[in-house]
Amino acid sequence: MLIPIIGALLIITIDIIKGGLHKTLYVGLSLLFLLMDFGALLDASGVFAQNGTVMGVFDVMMIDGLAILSQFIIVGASMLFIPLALTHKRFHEFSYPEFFALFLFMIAGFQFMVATDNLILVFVGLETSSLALYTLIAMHNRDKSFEAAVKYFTMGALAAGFYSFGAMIFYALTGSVEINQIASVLTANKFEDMGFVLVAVVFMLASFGFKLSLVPFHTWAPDVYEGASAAMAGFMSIVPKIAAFIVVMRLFEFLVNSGVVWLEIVIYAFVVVTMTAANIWALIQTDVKRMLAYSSVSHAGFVMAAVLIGTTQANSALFLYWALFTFTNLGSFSMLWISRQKHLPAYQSSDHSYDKFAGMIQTAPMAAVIMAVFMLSLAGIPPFALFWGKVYMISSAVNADYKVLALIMALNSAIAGYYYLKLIVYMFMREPIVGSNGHVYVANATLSLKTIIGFAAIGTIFALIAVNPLLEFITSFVHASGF
Amino acid sequence: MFEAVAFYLFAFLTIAMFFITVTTSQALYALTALAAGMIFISAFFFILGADFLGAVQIVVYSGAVMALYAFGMMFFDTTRDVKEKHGNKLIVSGLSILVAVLVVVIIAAPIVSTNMSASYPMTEGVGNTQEVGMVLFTKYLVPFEVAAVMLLVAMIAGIVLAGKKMDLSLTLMSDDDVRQVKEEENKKVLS
Amino acid sequence: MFDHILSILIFFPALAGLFGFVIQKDSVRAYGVAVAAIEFALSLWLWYAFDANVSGMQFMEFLPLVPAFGINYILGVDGVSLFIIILASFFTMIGIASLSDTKNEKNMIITLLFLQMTMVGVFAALDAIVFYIFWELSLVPMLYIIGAWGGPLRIYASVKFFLYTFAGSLVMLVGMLFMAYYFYQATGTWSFAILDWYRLILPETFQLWLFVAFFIGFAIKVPMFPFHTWLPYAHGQAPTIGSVILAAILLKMGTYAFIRFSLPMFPDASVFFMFPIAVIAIIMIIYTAMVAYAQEDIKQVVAYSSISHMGVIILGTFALNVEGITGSVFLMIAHGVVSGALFLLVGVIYDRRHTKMMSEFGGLAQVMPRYATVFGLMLMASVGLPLTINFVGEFLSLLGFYKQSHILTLLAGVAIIVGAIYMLAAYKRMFFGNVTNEKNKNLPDVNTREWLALIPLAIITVWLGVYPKPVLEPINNSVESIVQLMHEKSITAEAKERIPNLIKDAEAATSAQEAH
Amino acid sequence: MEITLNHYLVLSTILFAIGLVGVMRRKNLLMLFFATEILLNSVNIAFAAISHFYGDLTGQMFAFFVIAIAASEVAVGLGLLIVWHKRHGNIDLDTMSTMRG
Amino acid sequence: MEFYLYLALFAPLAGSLFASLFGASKKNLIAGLVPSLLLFTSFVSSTILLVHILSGGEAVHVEMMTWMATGDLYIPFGFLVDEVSVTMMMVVTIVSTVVHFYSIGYMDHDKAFNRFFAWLSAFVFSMMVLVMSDNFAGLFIGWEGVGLCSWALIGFWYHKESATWAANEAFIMNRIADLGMLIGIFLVYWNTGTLQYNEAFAAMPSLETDVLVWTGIFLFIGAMGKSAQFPLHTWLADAMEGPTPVSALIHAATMVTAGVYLVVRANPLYDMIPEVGIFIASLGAFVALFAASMALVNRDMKRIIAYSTLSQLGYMFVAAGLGAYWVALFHLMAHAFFKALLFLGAGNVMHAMHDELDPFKMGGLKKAMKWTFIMMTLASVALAGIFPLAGFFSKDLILEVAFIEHHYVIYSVLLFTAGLTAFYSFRLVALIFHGEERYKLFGVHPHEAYKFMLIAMSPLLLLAIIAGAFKMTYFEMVTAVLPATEYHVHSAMTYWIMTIGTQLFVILAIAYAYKKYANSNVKVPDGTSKMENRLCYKILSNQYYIPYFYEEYLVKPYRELSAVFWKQVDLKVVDATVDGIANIIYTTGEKTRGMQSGNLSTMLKWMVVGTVALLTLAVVFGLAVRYSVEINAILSALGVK
Repeated sequence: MLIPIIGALLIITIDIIKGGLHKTLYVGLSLLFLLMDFGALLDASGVFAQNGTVMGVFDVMMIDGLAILSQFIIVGASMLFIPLALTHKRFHEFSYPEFFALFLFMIAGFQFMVATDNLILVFVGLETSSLALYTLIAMHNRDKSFEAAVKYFTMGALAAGFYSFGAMIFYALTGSVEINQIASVLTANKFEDMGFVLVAVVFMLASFGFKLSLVPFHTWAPDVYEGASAAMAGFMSIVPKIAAFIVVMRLFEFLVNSGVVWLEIVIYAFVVVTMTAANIWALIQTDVKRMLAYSSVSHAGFVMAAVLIGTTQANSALFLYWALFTFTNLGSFSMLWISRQKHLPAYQSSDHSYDKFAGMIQTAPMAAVIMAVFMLSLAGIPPFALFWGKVYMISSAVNADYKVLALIMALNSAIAGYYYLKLIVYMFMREPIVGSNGHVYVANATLSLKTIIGFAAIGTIFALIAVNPLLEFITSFVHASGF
Repeated sequence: MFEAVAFYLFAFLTIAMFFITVTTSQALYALTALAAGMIFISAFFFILGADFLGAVQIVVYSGAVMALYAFGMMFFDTTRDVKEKHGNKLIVSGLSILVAVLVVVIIAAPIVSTNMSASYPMTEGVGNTQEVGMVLFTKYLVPFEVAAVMLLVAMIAGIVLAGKKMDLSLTLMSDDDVRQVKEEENKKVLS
Repeated sequence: MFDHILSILIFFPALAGLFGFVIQKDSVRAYGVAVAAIEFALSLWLWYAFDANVSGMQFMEFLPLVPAFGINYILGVDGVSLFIIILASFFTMIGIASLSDTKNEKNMIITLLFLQMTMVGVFAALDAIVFYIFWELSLVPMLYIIGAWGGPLRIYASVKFFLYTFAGSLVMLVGMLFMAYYFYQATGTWSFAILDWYRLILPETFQLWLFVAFFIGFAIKVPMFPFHTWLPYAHGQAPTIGSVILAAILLKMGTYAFIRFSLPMFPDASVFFMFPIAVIAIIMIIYTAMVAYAQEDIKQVVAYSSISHMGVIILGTFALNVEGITGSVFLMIAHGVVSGALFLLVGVIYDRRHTKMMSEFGGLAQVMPRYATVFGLMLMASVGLPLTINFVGEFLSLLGFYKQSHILTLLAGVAIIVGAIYMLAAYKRMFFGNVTNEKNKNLPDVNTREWLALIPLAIITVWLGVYPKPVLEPINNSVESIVQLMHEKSITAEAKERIPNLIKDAEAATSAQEAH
Repeated sequence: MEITLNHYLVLSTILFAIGLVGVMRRKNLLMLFFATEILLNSVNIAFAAISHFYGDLTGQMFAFFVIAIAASEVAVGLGLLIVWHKRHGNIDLDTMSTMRG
Repeated sequence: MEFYLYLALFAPLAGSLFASLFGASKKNLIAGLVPSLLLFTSFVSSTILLVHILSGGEAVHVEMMTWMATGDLYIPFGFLVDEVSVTMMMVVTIVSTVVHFYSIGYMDHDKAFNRFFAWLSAFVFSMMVLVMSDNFAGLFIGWEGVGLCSWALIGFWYHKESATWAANEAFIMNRIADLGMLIGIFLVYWNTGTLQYNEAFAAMPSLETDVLVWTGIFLFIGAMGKSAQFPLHTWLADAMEGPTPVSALIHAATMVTAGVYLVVRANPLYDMIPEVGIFIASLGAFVALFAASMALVNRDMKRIIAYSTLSQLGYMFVAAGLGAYWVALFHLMAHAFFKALLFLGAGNVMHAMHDELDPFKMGGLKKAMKWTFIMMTLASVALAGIFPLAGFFSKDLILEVAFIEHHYVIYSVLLFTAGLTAFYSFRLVALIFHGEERYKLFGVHPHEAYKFMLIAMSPLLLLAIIAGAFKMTYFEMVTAVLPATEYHVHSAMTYWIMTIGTQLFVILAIAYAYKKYANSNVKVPDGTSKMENRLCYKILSNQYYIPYFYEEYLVKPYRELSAVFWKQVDLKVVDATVDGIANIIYTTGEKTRGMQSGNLSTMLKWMVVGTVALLTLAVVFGLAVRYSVEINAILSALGVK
């Protein structure tokens, strides 16, 4: 995990020594370091495969299956997202070397966050990455992005408050800030201070509900997604959430499993409400990016179910789902990213309003087809990537006897179908609006962006093949780390 | 006895200060009240024998943070009071009261924490600061480092955001303007 | 090569479709016809190589997909699915061949080829998840066809079609997962293989719930009353080819799935729900027939009529005896042919007049006698006249269900009356009387391209009506095995009593013969 | 009268509540940040108290890191604040609602 | 023999297909001739078969191929030529051959000449299938086939609204009956396990009675439809919209008698259930009278004959119902001949009068068309049952049967009807051929039909006269398969009284008819005459208001109900529900999107609200847990659980 930090420092120093270098250099460097990081992870996973969970550095660091898997997703996703900086058009943020430095810092932060069960380190890592993230959003340098950053930041500060308060109560209850100790102490005294446990849980829920954008803590999500650049939005829809999920899993699952009925009910409510409400709001959006924002909120709710169910299958389902979700969302957001114009045409209400894509099949058939594939995958149409995640998740719900939940999940995907379909309808069945020519949709495209999209597309379409090895790998890791 | 007196005194003061902070309509008052409140809090730390923490509190908050805020406030016209239109006072006040009551109710009940095992016991005699140092650089080394990184991030962020380049948008500028900007930078670096 | 005939049948059109992208616009039609023809030839080969005496699955293929979760790529056909597959390839062929000039034809043909992949896949799949994949995937091309080439309401219609079916099939998916879970509990291994599920005997309560879950998915697809309202829109808005494929093949997925899933897996539930479903079927038959009678748009008439016929198919399916099920399977094919032909015929007149309102026509018999003749033939087939393909199916279905309930069959039999009413009324309005509308004065009669599509259909209609044996025999064998399986699996006494035990009967018959 | 842990906890909760109230009713960004500071500080008191009464240093550690975090938040927050002010000349929350729905 | 069987069966089909080759092209004599000749060959081969049967050869039974086979069901295309079917074959082939040749002349000027012959031969084919099949399914094929052809031929002039309407009415009414038939077939199958006549009837005695009763009833419902028995009779009169040869062939000689044939064919069944037989007989008697009464006042030549057909069918059913199957069959045959003759004669008259149908507008035609006059008079005499023409033998026999079976009510009804029959048929003759030439007012110049048409009709004439002579031979032949009950009145005395009495009664009726209508002061009724305003006249001329009733209380409601189902139920209820659900979801979104006001402090408030809500929950729950003991105590004190 130190690797990205080193990388970031290197980038800064390079900038100090000789400024004004082209962004490609920094992208290259970041990629390089992320690659090394990835290699290190592979090594670590090998170690884990041999001798289980490792506690390191005075038992603050913890390398278990969850940590490794989540880091795979984090680093992998980052590697896929960083090349999106190599746009055809010039964007403000990429002219800063600091951008890439912050990016790497952020990733490091997330890695620390997931690789520990010490609430302090979690907090610090969380804040590190968050602060970096706020800045990255703001650096897009448009009114909307500032607004987004401010909103995100302020609510983040509040969430931080909640987090610390929650941690405080846990500490007060158990005299420890390490999750496994908290767990052991609480189970030892049979949750006699249930009231306090619950209070602590409430505050934790609030803060992570914010990170995971669970209704009603989701309000930042749509605005921030809209304000941030499409690439950043896509990144946000994946990496911070998986990190948060890991902590939530560590923190809540022992509670759910040790029969804290209240928590079970509350999370159940969270799952259902988040899925449904987000879907309903996504229906009425007029901007694709905003719609995707709501949709990823709803997906988060969907995955939250895994925490509720808490069986090994469910947890593996979480990782499977998220891995596949990464590809799909990467694809869809990069599609928006390459179609990004600098100035809004008259007939367009917002950056990525639906009518921008009207009749795309006639002006840019290939792009339209790819976009459609991503949409279908998000809707959970087989055999595209997300279908397998959905199936496995619902199945885990079924197997844990959450029949109604399973049904709700299924029907929600039906509702979700509508707004994904809406885009397809626009692309394939509407007549193109006057003046829009095919170039609009690839205005921002470069080879690297196209490569990324192709990568995502392949990952989405041929997920079928990848599912089995992925599943086995994940399940073994999750099982080995006792979740 | 002394402890009690001190506690109540400072408790009252802190509450008052913070109350002012959140209610006053004068930015300046708010700032000063906040600063005062922070100092009073550090007092608690000293009472609780967390000298190091108290010191840090004073230094960081009343020093750095307040300085930052003050610096920030130079940008704005601090004399005129900030007019904030509150949509529906009802909700706000209602909620606030509810919150306060709830939280108090919850905590009012005594916390009986049995089988509490202090993982890092304080040994009497040894100064608090040393102990803190010990723990900080052994157990909490990693968080410490990360915190360092975090501060670095914050610094960079601050610089970037407050920096000059942020008020012109390279995104929307034409190419030659951009070139011009770049040349200026390079000059800066060389000189 | 022919070990993998089914995979070839499934994926050949899709690959061809991919290649289609590079074909030049004007010649893509010929390409499409060629591909479809090859596909059809392959499917015919399948029929030729199919051993009618084997009642089980044939041409089985196995390929592990997600062994960790028991999902495998299993294919196979029996008498039930064989002919629907052939029908699918056949209709795709004539559909493309008779395609009247549409805007960006290329997309249309490529879409059709993909659609064909999904259709064949659904009927060849023997693994629930694979089945589900094709089942869902089939929505997408149809969505595009309706939405892109349809009438004024096309987007509403297509989205409605998609979401309605999608919602239903998601419930079905949950059902499948339950089924797999029960299987896992029973055997300790994950499996979605239908043939494995056949071996699983479920307690009745489970059966009931699962039956309902599956039922929702299938019923919407069929579509059964009251889930049918997407169909008129879909048909009314879809282009001719769309309606043809939809009516001929896609609707059959639902009824096919009943026979493939619901009956063998939940025999007791099937018996339990037999009468409710029969009542629904009767409502479908009579109610939709009356609605069809009230229509002003000839295409809507045909659309509602196909709902009505679906009712008969369902009834036959839930007769739960060999006669009924065989009849319903045959009626699937029959209805596929006839309604497909009818939609083609509607398309013919639509191409000429760009309206489907019956009030616009009248006296067409004078202007287009050949057209009138073919239409009449298909109409009589749809009315269920003996020696046409439909009669065999309807007769057997009703005959089969008569075993279960006299009075309900009497009600269902009203089908042959009400069917005659709306069909004859429509025919009268369109073809009889004098030519009142100037625009109809000199319409060209059926042209060669349309003959190309219509003649084969007419031939099949009569041929299979007179000599259904070659089709009936394989169906019969497979159905017998299914019924026997149901009888053996059934738990409740009523089910045992309702579902005939063929072996016992056979013994009884032989002993009776010995007695003579 | 003995000052117990509870006194401190109650105090910190009261302060926390005050902070929340501030967060809710403040429409001025700067003031809002003040409120968030209050939140964190209130928690700090509790941590210190707990660690005192348990004779355990972890609490102080936590408080320490909280302070650090608060500080860095201030830095970033101010950065954003300044940029916003540069652009719009005000720091009123009600102005920043261009994105809705 | 099989060869002849197939020849007899498929020659008409060949003819039909041949004619249909010319379907859409313009008139072509070949298209008319070839089918007629093929039909003639069919006739010849039927005759050969008849000879074979007469010469004591056993029944020809072939099984061509399997039709349907699934489960235990096995239905072949099997054909059986026994005494009964050969009789029918003879009737069908003779009449149809005649009609074909006749039509060559009759349809001379029709531009759809070819189509006519295609359909006509198709009809003959289906009729042959109907009578020759050896199982119920095959019977049903023919049953539906003739229905189809009659639909096509009634609506032959499809530009006429009335024609197409009548066609559809006929088809649908037959369908209603066919449903009954189908159910009957199902009953047969599920109870006997087969549809073959011989096996099924062999199995029947072992079944309990009520099953048999139901089977009998349902099969008879089928028969009622085809033979236009009350209440399914209205279509027959309307069917007269078709070309006259069609009426002659289908709606007089062959198709309408299919019902009788069915009952005769199923005699083993009906023998076992006499109560149903009685019902059939009484219904037949009723229809005989009912139809005759309507014929009294009708002013449409063809309809009058149609009603007489109806009433004669009633006679046949009486015979069949009383178990005198051979008598029924005999009357069927005789009736076929003279009724077809009557119709063809009417066809000539129509030709002469330019499709004028109202006999009141004719009169005195006997000068203009002598031959037609003779033929129609003789046919009417036969119909009236005057010795020694065919009608006498067959019809009086039925009367005797009724008498001997001690059904005196039926007997008297039939006797009375016989009088009526005589009256209306001679009323017709008188109006057309006697009296003064009213047609002059309408300026038409009648002319005799083509020679060869008359020649074509002559065989029928011959048979109408001499058919009675074959009674005994026929009896010996048929009774090989049908119950051979000789009907002899016990005392010769009563026999002679009966016969003579009947004859006198009939002759009186004829005389009255002549007196009333043959004189010169018959005017074209203009609705003013006293008689026309009588209630009974109105009732009769409106066919007892039955068609009106059907239109008002069945057809209209059905149409309106359909409209309601579509407009109200389907669109406004079923579909609206679906869309409603979607709308609810959508509008919820629209309503709640206010939550996302985009205002930061609102967002913060939401966060706090969420937290507080959770806290409240937590507190409640926490307290509940903490004080669970006390709570339970209180609850139990309160008596809860």
